Amino acid sequence: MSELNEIMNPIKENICLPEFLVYERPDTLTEQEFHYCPGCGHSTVHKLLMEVVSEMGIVGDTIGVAPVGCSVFAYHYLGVDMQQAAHGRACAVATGIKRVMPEKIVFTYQGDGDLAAIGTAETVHAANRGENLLVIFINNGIYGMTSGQMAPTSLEGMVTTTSPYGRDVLTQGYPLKISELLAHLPGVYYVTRQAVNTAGNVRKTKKALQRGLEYQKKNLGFCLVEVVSNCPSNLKMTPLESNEFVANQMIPFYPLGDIKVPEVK
Amino acid sequence: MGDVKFMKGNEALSEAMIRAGCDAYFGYPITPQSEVLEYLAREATKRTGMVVLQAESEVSAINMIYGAAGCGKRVMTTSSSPGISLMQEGLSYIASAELPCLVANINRGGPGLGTIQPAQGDYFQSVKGGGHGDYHLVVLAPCSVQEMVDYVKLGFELADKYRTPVMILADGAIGQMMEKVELFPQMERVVTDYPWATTGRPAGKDRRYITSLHIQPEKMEEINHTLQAKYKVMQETEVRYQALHLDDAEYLMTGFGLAARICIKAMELGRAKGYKIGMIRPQTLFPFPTKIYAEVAPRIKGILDVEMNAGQMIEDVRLSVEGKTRVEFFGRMGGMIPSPDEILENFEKYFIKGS
Amino acid sequence: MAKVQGEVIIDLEKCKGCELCIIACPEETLAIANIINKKGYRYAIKAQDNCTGCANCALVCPDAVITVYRKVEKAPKQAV
Amino acid sequence: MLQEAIFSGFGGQGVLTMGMLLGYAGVIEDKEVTWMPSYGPEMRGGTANCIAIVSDSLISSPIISTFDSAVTLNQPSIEKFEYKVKVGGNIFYDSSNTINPPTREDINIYACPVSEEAIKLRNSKVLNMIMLGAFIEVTKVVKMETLLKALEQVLPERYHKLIPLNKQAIEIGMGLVRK
Repeated sequence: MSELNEIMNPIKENICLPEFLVYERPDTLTEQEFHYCPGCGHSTVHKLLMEVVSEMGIVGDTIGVAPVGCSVFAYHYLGVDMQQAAHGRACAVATGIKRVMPEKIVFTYQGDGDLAAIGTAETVHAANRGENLLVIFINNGIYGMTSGQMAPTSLEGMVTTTSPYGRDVLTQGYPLKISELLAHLPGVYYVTRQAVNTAGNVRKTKKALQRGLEYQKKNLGFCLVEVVSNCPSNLKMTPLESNEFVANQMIPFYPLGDIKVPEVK
Repeated sequence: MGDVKFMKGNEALSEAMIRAGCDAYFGYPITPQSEVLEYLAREATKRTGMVVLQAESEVSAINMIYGAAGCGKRVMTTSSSPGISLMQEGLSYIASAELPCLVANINRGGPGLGTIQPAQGDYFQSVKGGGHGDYHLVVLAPCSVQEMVDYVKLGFELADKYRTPVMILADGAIGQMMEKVELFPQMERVVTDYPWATTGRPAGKDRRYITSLHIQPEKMEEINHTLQAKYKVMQETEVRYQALHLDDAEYLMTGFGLAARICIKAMELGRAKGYKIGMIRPQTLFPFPTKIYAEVAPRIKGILDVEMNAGQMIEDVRLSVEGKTRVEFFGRMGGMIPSPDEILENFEKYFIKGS
Repeated sequence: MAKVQGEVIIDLEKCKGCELCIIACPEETLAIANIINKKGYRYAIKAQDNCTGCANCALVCPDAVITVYRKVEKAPKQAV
Repeated sequence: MLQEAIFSGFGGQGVLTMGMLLGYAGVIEDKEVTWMPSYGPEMRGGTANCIAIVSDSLISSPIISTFDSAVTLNQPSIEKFEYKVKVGGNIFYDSSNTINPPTREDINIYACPVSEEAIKLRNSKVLNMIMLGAFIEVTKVVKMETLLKALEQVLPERYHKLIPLNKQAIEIGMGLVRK
């Protein structure tokens, strides 16, 4: 505990007892502090994923694949065995892992550039082969790592550094709904779109991640959890404003909820 | 003694892969090496339980290799020139992350889509790195179907020993031709518990990760030093070559793979005419057998380098001899194969008639 | 009625002051500090002692710096 | 013993198979063998050819410019390879449908009416086996029995009933050049 923490956090000894603990940082996250900008949804999803892995007791059975993009360093934070993949190739790398270690739980963690632009082929084909993977897709509609260029998922009219007059769909194409696209494939078992802009949505996202991993445990096929997220720095907004952007602009175009749900038997 | 069979180069390579206890193959069909995936699809899984998967592209295949190699498995892919070009990104990552794997390039004529006929135009992209950054692959150059088999075993051994990608650089002719071949017996598929492999975080220990990203330049330089040190050891200990008639040679012919075998015939024809020709055939193109060329150079009148390209290995030959002897070139390109007669004619043109 | 007492502990040195927790808190327990931590962020602090331990703040906290406790005491039965 | 041969003809005449069978037989007799097809677009229509080398010692180049023997099953093949036969070497051609037969005087020319003989056997597909019979009778590269063993190896079980026919074809071929 640092000095600041000691001074500012007087601990109520009658409440702060292990039996009354309702939330703490999951031990599956490493000690490393997130490099993400304040308010970034990436870290929220990292945290949720590690909560689920911890709760399911699969830390030793899980292998993750980090993408290229803002979350390239995911392996510094997620306390499971990880591989860092070339840009867009996470689903291929994950296929390689899963095929030789089918008993393990394998996930990829990818942004919209990695998954829906440069890695579209890898994503579509892994999905179509019905690879038993959980693909976590963070859609914030913009390129974060390279600072604010247009993503395939950027909204129509959205101003980015490479669409300075707003995305013109006639020349720059339409925002890509990758989840809907993949949901059509027979190898795909579960597709859902969630968000992390409110506490309620965070809860639902966690549940979705849990479902994805549980389906994988049963080898039911390809699972995709899309998380509509924010990018305060590149949207040039405060974190709160960026979450409002998510609620008012992103979610209307990328509606939340399950897109492909397994039939209940 | 193992089984003796009459086999196609590509099939022998595939059979060797199965017998070497390979855990997984990921690949994409391309002429002239499509038999590999076909053979494995037919034989491998049912015999050893090996994973065989047809990827959607070479880009994907090499990244599947990355993933599986990262789990400490014995893995291999094959392709031909345009496909190998697509794999260069992945190979750079694999070299940097220090993962062991084996890649075979059944070289065809290029550039571009080129032809489906045999060529050796991928020497540069094989031995000089190929992808981005400072790295090398160990490059083995078979000249016969037998060596296609032998180098699969050797390739896996070197890959494991140095945690490095190894490439078998053959060509369409070696892939397609049939020869007598002795196969080594089936090896066990071994599960090796590498401390670096991502197989699920061991209880009570820290998680492992495989990456080629080191954002601190100091750290990245350190990684580079590690790689370079490894390459230096290879240059000292892993050089392999075949030499013929070096004792009385006044001239040398040199080449690798199929071109070298044709040279041997040309050398025989030349010796029958009284020319004292010797021969050096590098079996490892990286590490390159620099020393033997340097040793022979001062006492010979010239070297004819023969390749099925515009002259690529010749650069390494010239660097090796350091100007101490003449090095001339004869090559055919784009899928054309030089004949022994042509080679001898060129030898005579440079060293007999012209001298 | 049961008495609910909550408590949040924020790792102030790791807080990036994104304020998501402040908005997420239904009780308006949290506020942003006027001073900065070592990272240079104005961090979130507890401004009121009315936390119920609902953990919304911790759920939305991207940096996982909030720990939450919740103590539920059954109120002793009182004579009517 | 070293026999460097080229087998050439139209695609579909089974010229690649002739060389390949020779290779299998060579291995059975513990000889060194190499078989190199000319593949690719050439395989479709036009001429197809393959080089087969059988030797008692290690074979250097699988690619050669001149041959001990050329087996030519069509006119273009004769034109292409007659002058690549070494002095004293052999050329075999299908005399049933050749307009311009080989003319060199420094090589042995074997005119074999293999198409006619195949028709007599009511199976045009065995034309190559007849020619192969002629080839081994002259060159003595492998024994006929070995060739039949090779056939057994190569042919899937369900085609083994065709082996007697092939044997007959080989014998006819041998007879053609014995006369």
